[in-house]
Amino acid sequence: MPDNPAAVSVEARFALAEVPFEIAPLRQGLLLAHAGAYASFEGWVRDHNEGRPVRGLHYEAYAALAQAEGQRIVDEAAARFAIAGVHCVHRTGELAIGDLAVWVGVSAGHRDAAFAACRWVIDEVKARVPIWKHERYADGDAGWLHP
Amino acid sequence: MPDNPAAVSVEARFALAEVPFEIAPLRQGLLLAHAGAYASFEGWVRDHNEGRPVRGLHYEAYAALAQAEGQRIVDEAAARFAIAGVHCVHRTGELAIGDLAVWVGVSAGHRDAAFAACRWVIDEVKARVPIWKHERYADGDAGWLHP
Amino acid sequence: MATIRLLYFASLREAAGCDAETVDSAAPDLAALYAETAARHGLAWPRERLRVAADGAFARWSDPLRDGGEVAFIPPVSGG
Amino acid sequence: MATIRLLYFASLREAAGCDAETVDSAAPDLAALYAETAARHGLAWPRERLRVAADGAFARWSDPLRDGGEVAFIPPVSGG
Repeated sequence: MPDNPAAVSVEARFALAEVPFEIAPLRQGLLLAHAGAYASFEGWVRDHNEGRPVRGLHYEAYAALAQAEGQRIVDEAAARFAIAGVHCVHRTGELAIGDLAVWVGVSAGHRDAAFAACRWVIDEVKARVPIWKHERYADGDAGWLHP
Repeated sequence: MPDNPAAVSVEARFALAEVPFEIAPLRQGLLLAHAGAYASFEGWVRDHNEGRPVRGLHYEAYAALAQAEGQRIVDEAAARFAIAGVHCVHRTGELAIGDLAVWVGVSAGHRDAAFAACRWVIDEVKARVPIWKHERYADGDAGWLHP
Repeated sequence: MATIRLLYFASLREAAGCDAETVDSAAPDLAALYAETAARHGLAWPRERLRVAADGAFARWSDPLRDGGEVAFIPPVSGG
Repeated sequence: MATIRLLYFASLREAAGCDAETVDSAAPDLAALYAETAARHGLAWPRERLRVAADGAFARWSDPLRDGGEVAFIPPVSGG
Protein backbone atom coordinates (compact mmCIF):
# COMPACT_ATOMS: atom_id res chain seq x y z
CA MET A 1 0.00 0.00 0.00
CA PRO A 2 1.68 3.23 -1.05
CA ASP A 3 2.06 6.05 1.50
CA ASN A 4 0.74 8.45 -1.08
CA PRO A 5 -2.84 7.71 -2.14
CA ALA A 6 -2.57 10.32 -4.91
CA ALA A 7 0.43 8.52 -6.39
CA VAL A 8 -1.49 7.54 -9.50
CA SER A 9 -1.72 11.18 -10.54
CA VAL A 10 1.89 12.09 -9.72
CA GLU A 11 4.00 13.21 -12.65
CA ALA A 12 7.06 10.92 -12.51
CA ARG A 13 9.61 11.13 -15.27
CA PHE A 14 13.18 10.01 -15.83
CA ALA A 15 15.25 10.77 -18.89
CA LEU A 16 18.79 10.45 -20.21
CA ALA A 17 20.18 13.44 -22.11
CA GLU A 18 23.02 13.08 -24.60
CA VAL A 19 23.50 16.85 -24.77
CA PRO A 20 23.17 19.71 -22.25
CA PHE A 21 19.60 20.35 -21.14
CA GLU A 22 17.76 23.32 -19.66
CA ILE A 23 16.39 22.97 -16.13
CA ALA A 24 14.00 25.93 -16.33
CA PRO A 25 11.26 24.32 -18.47
CA LEU A 26 11.50 21.07 -16.48
CA ARG A 27 11.11 22.96 -13.21
CA GLN A 28 8.18 24.83 -14.75
CA GLY A 29 6.49 21.51 -15.44
CA LEU A 30 6.56 20.72 -11.71
CA LEU A 31 5.07 24.07 -10.71
CA LEU A 32 1.54 22.91 -9.86
CA ALA A 33 -1.06 25.06 -8.12
CA HIS A 34 -1.53 22.59 -5.26
CA ALA A 35 2.20 22.17 -4.60
CA GLY A 36 3.71 24.65 -2.16
CA ALA A 37 7.18 23.16 -1.94
CA TYR A 38 9.87 22.36 -4.47
CA ALA A 39 13.24 20.77 -3.74
CA SER A 40 15.91 20.18 -6.32
CA PHE A 41 19.34 18.65 -6.58
CA GLU A 42 21.99 19.20 -9.20
CA GLY A 43 25.25 17.34 -9.64
CA TRP A 44 27.93 19.30 -11.45
CA VAL A 45 31.30 18.24 -12.81
CA ARG A 46 33.89 19.37 -10.28
CA ASP A 47 37.46 20.40 -11.00
CA HIS A 48 38.75 17.68 -8.67
CA ASN A 49 37.77 14.29 -7.30
CA GLU A 50 39.28 12.91 -4.10
CA GLY A 51 42.14 15.36 -4.34
CA ARG A 52 42.99 14.80 -8.02
CA PRO A 53 42.54 17.67 -10.49
CA VAL A 54 39.96 16.65 -13.11
CA ARG A 55 40.02 17.94 -16.67
CA GLY A 56 36.75 16.41 -17.87
CA LEU A 57 34.72 13.25 -17.97
CA HIS A 58 32.19 11.29 -19.82
CA TYR A 59 29.26 9.18 -18.75
CA GLU A 60 28.50 5.92 -20.46
CA ALA A 61 25.07 4.37 -19.98
CA TYR A 62 23.41 1.08 -20.71
CA ALA A 63 20.69 3.27 -22.14
CA ALA A 64 17.73 0.88 -22.30
CA LEU A 65 18.25 -0.41 -18.77
CA ALA A 66 19.19 3.01 -17.38
CA GLN A 67 15.96 4.46 -18.73
CA ALA A 68 13.88 1.60 -17.34
CA GLU A 69 15.58 1.61 -13.93
CA GLY A 70 15.48 5.41 -13.67
CA GLN A 71 11.76 5.40 -14.43
CA ARG A 72 11.27 2.68 -11.81
CA ILE A 73 13.00 4.90 -9.24
CA VAL A 74 10.81 7.95 -9.87
CA ASP A 75 7.70 5.75 -9.91
CA GLU A 76 8.76 4.30 -6.55
CA ALA A 77 9.31 7.83 -5.23
CA ALA A 78 5.80 8.77 -6.34
CA ALA A 79 4.41 5.85 -4.35
CA ARG A 80 6.59 6.34 -1.25
CA PHE A 81 6.31 10.09 -0.69
CA ALA A 82 3.42 12.56 -0.60
CA ILE A 83 4.61 14.46 -3.66
CA ALA A 84 2.98 16.13 -6.64
CA GLY A 85 5.71 15.58 -9.22
CA VAL A 86 9.21 14.17 -9.61
CA HIS A 87 11.56 14.46 -12.54
CA CYS A 88 15.16 13.38 -13.01
CA VAL A 89 17.47 13.86 -15.98
CA HIS A 90 20.97 12.38 -16.23
CA ARG A 91 23.54 13.39 -18.81
CA THR A 92 25.53 10.94 -20.90
CA GLY A 93 28.47 11.63 -23.18
CA GLU A 94 31.23 14.20 -22.84
CA LEU A 95 31.06 16.78 -20.03
CA ALA A 96 33.34 19.68 -19.10
CA ILE A 97 34.08 21.22 -15.69
CA GLY A 98 30.98 23.00 -14.43
CA ASP A 99 28.60 21.07 -16.67
CA LEU A 100 25.41 19.74 -15.21
CA ALA A 101 25.58 15.94 -14.81
CA VAL A 102 22.28 15.17 -13.12
CA TRP A 103 19.19 17.06 -11.99
CA VAL A 104 16.35 16.00 -9.71
CA GLY A 105 13.29 18.18 -9.11
CA VAL A 106 10.41 17.35 -6.76
CA SER A 107 7.26 19.31 -6.01
CA ALA A 108 5.03 18.54 -3.06
CA GLY A 109 2.44 20.01 -0.75
CA HIS A 110 4.99 20.34 2.02
CA ARG A 111 8.73 20.59 2.30
CA ASP A 112 9.31 17.39 4.29
CA ALA A 113 8.17 15.21 1.40
CA ALA A 114 9.87 17.35 -1.23
CA PHE A 115 13.26 17.12 0.49
CA ALA A 116 12.93 13.44 1.39
CA ALA A 117 11.89 12.37 -2.11
CA CYS A 118 14.57 14.47 -3.79
CA ARG A 119 17.28 12.99 -1.59
CA TRP A 120 15.93 9.46 -2.04
CA VAL A 121 15.85 9.75 -5.83
CA ILE A 122 19.43 10.96 -6.20
CA ASP A 123 20.66 8.27 -3.79
CA GLU A 124 18.83 5.52 -5.69
CA VAL A 125 19.96 6.84 -9.06
CA LYS A 126 23.57 6.79 -7.93
CA ALA A 127 23.19 3.27 -6.54
CA ARG A 128 21.06 1.57 -9.18
CA VAL A 129 21.10 3.21 -12.60
CA PRO A 130 23.64 1.66 -14.99
CA ILE A 131 25.67 4.76 -15.80
CA TRP A 132 29.44 4.90 -15.45
CA LYS A 133 31.73 7.87 -15.04
CA HIS A 134 35.05 8.04 -16.84
CA GLU A 135 37.33 10.79 -15.54
CA ARG A 136 40.34 12.36 -17.20
CA TYR A 137 42.87 13.85 -14.81
CA ALA A 138 45.18 16.81 -15.24
CA ASP A 139 48.22 14.49 -15.07
CA GLY A 140 47.04 12.64 -18.22
CA ASP A 141 45.74 9.63 -16.36
CA ALA A 142 42.16 8.51 -16.88
CA GLY A 143 39.87 5.78 -15.68
CA TRP A 144 36.46 4.38 -14.91
CA LEU A 145 34.93 4.98 -11.51
CA HIS A 146 33.52 1.76 -10.05
CA PRO A 147 32.88 2.53 -6.39
CA MET B 1 34.74 25.87 16.43
CA PRO B 2 32.93 25.69 13.13
CA ASP B 3 32.68 22.33 11.34
CA ASN B 4 33.68 24.04 8.14
CA PRO B 5 37.22 25.48 8.26
CA ALA B 6 36.64 27.19 4.90
CA ALA B 7 33.62 29.04 6.28
CA VAL B 8 35.36 32.39 5.99
CA SER B 9 35.32 32.09 2.20
CA VAL B 10 31.75 30.82 1.88
CA GLU B 11 29.37 33.09 -0.03
CA ALA B 12 26.46 33.59 2.38
CA ARG B 13 23.71 36.00 1.42
CA PHE B 14 20.18 36.74 2.53
CA ALA B 15 17.86 39.25 0.92
CA LEU B 16 14.27 40.43 1.02
CA ALA B 17 12.61 41.11 -2.34
CA GLU B 18 9.63 43.45 -2.64
CA VAL B 19 8.96 42.27 -6.21
CA PRO B 20 9.33 38.94 -8.08
CA PHE B 21 12.94 37.86 -8.53
CA GLU B 22 14.74 35.54 -10.93
CA ILE B 23 16.35 32.41 -9.51
CA ALA B 24 18.59 31.69 -12.51
CA PRO B 25 21.24 34.39 -11.92
CA LEU B 26 21.30 33.62 -8.18
CA ARG B 27 21.82 29.92 -8.87
CA GLN B 28 24.55 30.86 -11.34
CA GLY B 29 26.35 32.74 -8.58
CA LEU B 30 26.55 29.51 -6.56
CA LEU B 31 27.96 27.48 -9.46
CA LEU B 32 31.58 27.26 -8.33
CA ALA B 33 34.18 25.02 -9.93
CA HIS B 34 34.97 23.21 -6.67
CA ALA B 35 31.32 22.57 -5.83
CA GLY B 36 29.86 19.36 -7.22
CA ALA B 37 26.48 19.48 -5.51
CA TYR B 38 23.67 22.00 -5.43
CA ALA B 39 20.45 21.71 -3.46
CA SER B 40 17.64 24.20 -3.59
CA PHE B 41 14.28 24.79 -2.01
CA GLU B 42 11.43 26.95 -3.24
CA GLY B 43 8.23 27.83 -1.43
CA TRP B 44 5.33 28.72 -3.70
CA VAL B 45 1.94 30.20 -2.94
CA ARG B 46 -0.54 27.32 -2.95
CA ASP B 47 -4.18 27.45 -3.92
CA HIS B 48 -5.17 26.15 -0.49
CA ASN B 49 -3.95 26.08 3.12
CA GLU B 50 -5.15 23.49 5.60
CA GLY B 51 -8.12 22.72 3.42
CA ARG B 52 -9.23 26.32 2.75
CA PRO B 53 -9.09 27.66 -0.81
CA VAL B 54 -6.65 30.60 -0.91
CA ARG B 55 -7.00 33.51 -3.33
CA GLY B 56 -3.77 35.31 -2.54
CA LEU B 57 -1.60 36.57 0.24
CA HIS B 58 0.88 39.13 1.28
CA TYR B 59 3.97 38.98 3.42
CA GLU B 60 4.77 41.76 5.85
CA ALA B 61 8.29 41.98 7.24
CA TYR B 62 10.05 43.92 9.95
CA ALA B 63 12.55 44.61 7.22
CA ALA B 64 15.61 45.74 9.19
CA LEU B 65 15.40 42.85 11.66
CA ALA B 66 14.40 40.31 8.99
CA GLN B 67 17.46 41.23 6.95
CA ALA B 68 19.76 41.01 9.95
CA GLU B 69 18.30 37.73 11.23
CA GLY B 70 18.24 36.18 7.74
CA GLN B 71 21.88 37.07 7.24
CA ARG B 72 22.69 35.60 10.65
CA ILE B 73 21.04 32.33 9.56
CA VAL B 74 23.03 31.97 6.33
CA ASP B 75 26.24 32.92 8.17
CA GLU B 76 25.49 30.21 10.73
CA ALA B 77 24.86 27.73 7.91
CA ALA B 78 28.23 28.62 6.40
CA ALA B 79 29.89 27.82 9.73
CA ARG B 80 27.91 24.63 10.48
CA PHE B 81 28.06 22.84 7.13
CA ALA B 82 30.83 22.04 4.63
CA ILE B 83 29.34 24.21 1.91
CA ALA B 84 30.68 26.50 -0.80
CA GLY B 85 27.81 28.98 -0.97
CA VAL B 86 24.36 29.65 0.46
CA HIS B 87 21.81 32.20 -0.64
CA CYS B 88 18.24 32.84 0.48
CA VAL B 89 15.72 35.36 -0.82
CA HIS B 90 12.28 35.93 0.72
CA ARG B 91 9.50 37.90 -0.94
CA THR B 92 7.48 40.59 0.77
CA GLY B 93 4.35 42.35 -0.44
CA GLU B 94 1.49 41.01 -2.54
CA LEU B 95 1.74 37.48 -4.02
CA ALA B 96 -0.60 35.51 -6.28
CA ILE B 97 -1.19 31.74 -6.51
CA GLY B 98 1.92 30.10 -7.97
CA ASP B 99 4.23 32.98 -7.07
CA LEU B 100 7.58 32.21 -5.53
CA ALA B 101 7.61 33.14 -1.83
CA VAL B 102 11.06 31.99 -0.76
CA TRP B 103 14.12 30.44 -2.36
CA VAL B 104 17.17 28.78 -0.79
CA GLY B 105 20.14 27.61 -2.84
CA VAL B 106 23.21 25.84 -1.47
CA SER B 107 26.31 24.62 -3.28
CA ALA B 108 28.78 22.22 -1.70
CA GLY B 109 31.45 19.68 -2.47
CA HIS B 110 29.07 16.83 -1.67
CA ARG B 111 25.34 16.32 -1.54
CA ASP B 112 25.07 15.52 2.18
CA ALA B 113 26.11 19.02 3.16
CA ALA B 114 24.12 20.67 0.36
CA PHE B 115 20.87 18.98 1.40
CA ALA B 116 21.45 19.41 5.14
CA ALA B 117 22.30 23.11 4.88
CA CYS B 118 19.40 23.83 2.52
CA ARG B 119 16.93 22.17 4.86
CA TRP B 120 18.40 23.86 7.91
CA VAL B 121 18.21 27.32 6.36
CA ILE B 122 14.56 27.09 5.34
CA ASP B 123 13.62 25.70 8.77
CA GLU B 124 15.45 28.49 10.56
CA VAL B 125 14.03 31.17 8.26
CA LYS B 126 10.52 29.95 8.95
CA ALA B 127 11.15 29.87 12.68
CA ARG B 128 13.17 33.03 13.25
CA VAL B 129 12.83 35.67 10.55
CA PRO B 130 10.20 38.33 11.36
CA ILE B 131 7.97 37.92 8.32
CA TRP B 132 4.23 37.37 8.56
CA LYS B 133 1.83 35.86 6.08
CA HIS B 134 -1.62 37.32 5.54
CA GLU B 135 -3.92 35.04 3.55
CA ARG B 136 -7.10 35.92 1.71
CA TYR B 137 -9.52 33.02 1.30
CA ALA B 138 -12.00 32.28 -1.46
CA ASP B 139 -14.89 32.78 0.99
CA GLY B 140 -13.86 36.42 1.56
CA ASP B 141 -12.29 35.79 4.95
CA ALA B 142 -8.69 36.85 5.56
CA GLY B 143 -6.21 36.76 8.37
CA TRP B 144 -2.70 36.70 9.72
CA LEU B 145 -0.97 33.40 10.24
CA HIS B 146 0.67 33.19 13.65
CA PRO B 147 1.53 29.53 14.12
CA MET C 1 11.41 58.28 31.82
CA ALA C 2 12.39 57.05 28.34
CA THR C 3 11.02 58.07 24.98
CA ILE C 4 10.51 54.96 22.84
CA ARG C 5 9.48 54.42 19.24
CA LEU C 6 7.15 51.40 19.21
CA LEU C 7 6.70 49.38 16.00
CA TYR C 8 3.75 47.06 15.34
CA PHE C 9 3.48 44.29 12.77
CA ALA C 10 0.85 41.93 11.40
CA SER C 11 -2.03 41.23 13.81
CA LEU C 12 -0.40 43.38 16.51
CA ARG C 13 -0.43 46.28 14.07
CA GLU C 14 -4.10 45.74 13.40
CA ALA C 15 -4.89 45.42 17.11
CA ALA C 16 -2.91 48.56 17.95
CA GLY C 17 -4.48 50.43 15.04
CA CYS C 18 -1.15 51.92 13.96
CA ASP C 19 2.18 50.69 12.65
CA ALA C 20 4.29 52.87 14.92
CA GLU C 21 3.92 55.35 17.76
CA THR C 22 6.16 57.28 20.13
CA VAL C 23 5.55 56.78 23.83
CA ASP C 24 7.10 57.97 27.08
CA SER C 25 7.47 55.22 29.62
CA ALA C 26 8.92 54.73 33.07
CA ALA C 27 8.83 50.93 32.65
CA PRO C 28 11.97 49.35 34.16
CA ASP C 29 12.29 46.76 31.38
CA LEU C 30 10.79 45.61 28.07
CA ALA C 31 8.43 43.20 29.84
CA ALA C 32 6.88 46.08 31.78
CA LEU C 33 6.76 48.17 28.60
CA TYR C 34 4.76 45.40 26.93
CA ALA C 35 2.40 45.18 29.89
CA GLU C 36 1.73 48.95 29.65
CA THR C 37 1.31 48.75 25.89
CA ALA C 38 -0.98 45.72 25.98
CA ALA C 39 -3.19 47.43 28.58
CA ARG C 40 -3.35 50.67 26.57
CA HIS C 41 -4.27 48.97 23.26
CA GLY C 42 -6.12 45.95 24.64
CA LEU C 43 -3.62 43.55 23.04
CA ALA C 44 -4.65 39.94 23.55
CA TRP C 45 -1.25 38.28 23.09
CA PRO C 46 0.30 36.95 26.31
CA ARG C 47 3.93 38.03 26.49
CA GLU C 48 5.09 34.41 26.54
CA ARG C 49 3.99 33.99 22.91
CA LEU C 50 5.89 37.05 21.70
CA ARG C 51 9.52 37.96 21.22
CA VAL C 52 10.86 41.46 21.60
CA ALA C 53 13.37 43.41 19.56
CA ALA C 54 15.18 46.60 20.50
CA ASP C 55 17.01 48.82 18.05
CA GLY C 56 16.78 46.26 15.25
CA ALA C 57 18.02 43.17 17.13
CA PHE C 58 16.24 40.56 19.22
CA ALA C 59 16.40 41.50 22.90
CA ARG C 60 15.55 40.05 26.32
CA TRP C 61 12.38 41.01 28.15
CA SER C 62 14.56 41.89 31.13
CA ASP C 63 16.52 44.46 29.12
CA PRO C 64 16.04 48.07 30.24
CA LEU C 65 14.55 50.73 27.97
CA ARG C 66 16.97 52.92 26.06
CA ASP C 67 15.85 56.55 25.78
CA GLY C 68 15.34 57.31 22.08
CA GLY C 69 15.30 53.60 21.26
CA GLU C 70 13.08 51.58 18.92
CA VAL C 71 11.16 48.58 20.27
CA ALA C 72 9.05 45.98 18.45
CA PHE C 73 6.92 43.20 19.90
CA ILE C 74 7.19 40.23 17.57
CA PRO C 75 4.19 37.89 17.19
CA PRO C 76 4.86 34.32 15.99
CA VAL C 77 6.36 34.53 12.51
CA SER C 78 4.97 32.81 9.42
CA GLY C 79 7.41 33.36 6.58
CA GLY C 80 8.55 30.66 4.20
CA MET D 1 22.78 -24.43 -26.54
CA ALA D 2 21.63 -20.80 -26.55
CA THR D 3 22.74 -17.94 -28.75
CA ILE D 4 23.28 -14.85 -26.61
CA ARG D 5 24.09 -11.22 -27.40
CA LEU D 6 26.55 -10.05 -24.73
CA LEU D 7 26.87 -6.33 -23.97
CA TYR D 8 29.89 -4.77 -22.25
CA PHE D 9 30.12 -1.40 -20.54
CA ALA D 10 32.78 0.82 -18.99
CA SER D 11 35.82 -1.07 -17.70
CA LEU D 12 34.30 -4.42 -18.68
CA ARG D 13 34.00 -3.14 -22.24
CA GLU D 14 37.66 -2.14 -22.20
CA ALA D 15 38.71 -5.47 -20.71
CA ALA D 16 36.64 -7.44 -23.23
CA GLY D 17 37.92 -5.29 -26.08
CA CYS D 18 34.45 -4.94 -27.62
CA ASP D 19 31.12 -3.43 -26.69
CA ALA D 20 29.06 -6.42 -27.79
CA GLU D 21 29.49 -9.91 -29.17
CA THR D 22 27.32 -12.89 -30.00
CA VAL D 23 28.20 -16.18 -28.31
CA ASP D 24 26.80 -19.70 -28.20
CA SER D 25 26.72 -21.15 -24.72
CA ALA D 26 25.52 -24.26 -22.96
CA ALA D 27 25.80 -22.58 -19.57
CA PRO D 28 22.84 -23.54 -17.35
CA ASP D 29 22.46 -20.08 -15.85
CA LEU D 30 23.78 -16.53 -16.00
CA ALA D 31 26.38 -17.25 -13.31
CA ALA D 32 27.92 -19.98 -15.46
CA LEU D 33 27.72 -17.73 -18.50
CA TYR D 34 29.74 -15.10 -16.63
CA ALA D 35 32.32 -17.71 -15.57
CA GLU D 36 32.78 -18.75 -19.22
CA THR D 37 32.96 -15.14 -20.37
CA ALA D 38 35.39 -14.08 -17.65
CA ALA D 39 37.69 -16.99 -18.52
CA ARG D 40 37.58 -16.22 -22.25
CA HIS D 41 38.36 -12.50 -21.86
CA GLY D 42 40.42 -12.65 -18.68
CA LEU D 43 37.95 -10.45 -16.81
CA ALA D 44 39.17 -9.62 -13.33
CA TRP D 45 35.83 -8.77 -11.68
CA PRO D 46 34.58 -11.39 -9.22
CA ARG D 47 30.94 -12.09 -9.93
CA GLU D 48 29.95 -10.94 -6.44
CA ARG D 49 30.82 -7.34 -7.37
CA LEU D 50 28.69 -7.36 -10.52
CA ARG D 51 24.99 -7.37 -11.29
CA VAL D 52 23.50 -9.03 -14.34
CA ALA D 53 20.77 -7.91 -16.70
CA ALA D 54 18.86 -9.97 -19.24
CA ASP D 55 16.77 -8.51 -22.04
CA GLY D 56 16.95 -5.00 -20.62
CA ALA D 57 15.99 -5.77 -17.00
CA PHE D 58 18.01 -6.73 -13.94
CA ALA D 59 18.06 -10.51 -13.55
CA ARG D 60 19.21 -13.16 -11.07
CA TRP D 61 22.44 -15.07 -11.55
CA SER D 62 20.43 -18.26 -11.20
CA ASP D 63 18.21 -17.36 -14.16
CA PRO D 64 18.59 -19.65 -17.21
CA LEU D 65 19.78 -18.37 -20.59
CA ARG D 66 17.13 -17.45 -23.12
CA ASP D 67 18.06 -18.38 -26.70
CA GLY D 68 18.28 -15.17 -28.72
CA GLY D 69 18.45 -13.12 -25.53
CA GLU D 70 20.62 -10.13 -24.60
CA VAL D 71 22.77 -10.24 -21.45
CA ALA D 72 24.88 -7.57 -19.79
CA PHE D 73 27.24 -7.86 -16.83
CA ILE D 74 26.94 -4.65 -14.83
CA PRO D 75 30.02 -3.36 -12.99
CA PRO D 76 29.46 -1.04 -10.01
CA VAL D 77 27.73 2.08 -11.30
CA SER D 78 28.98 5.65 -10.85
CA GLY D 79 26.33 7.97 -12.17
CA GLY D 80 25.15 11.09 -10.37
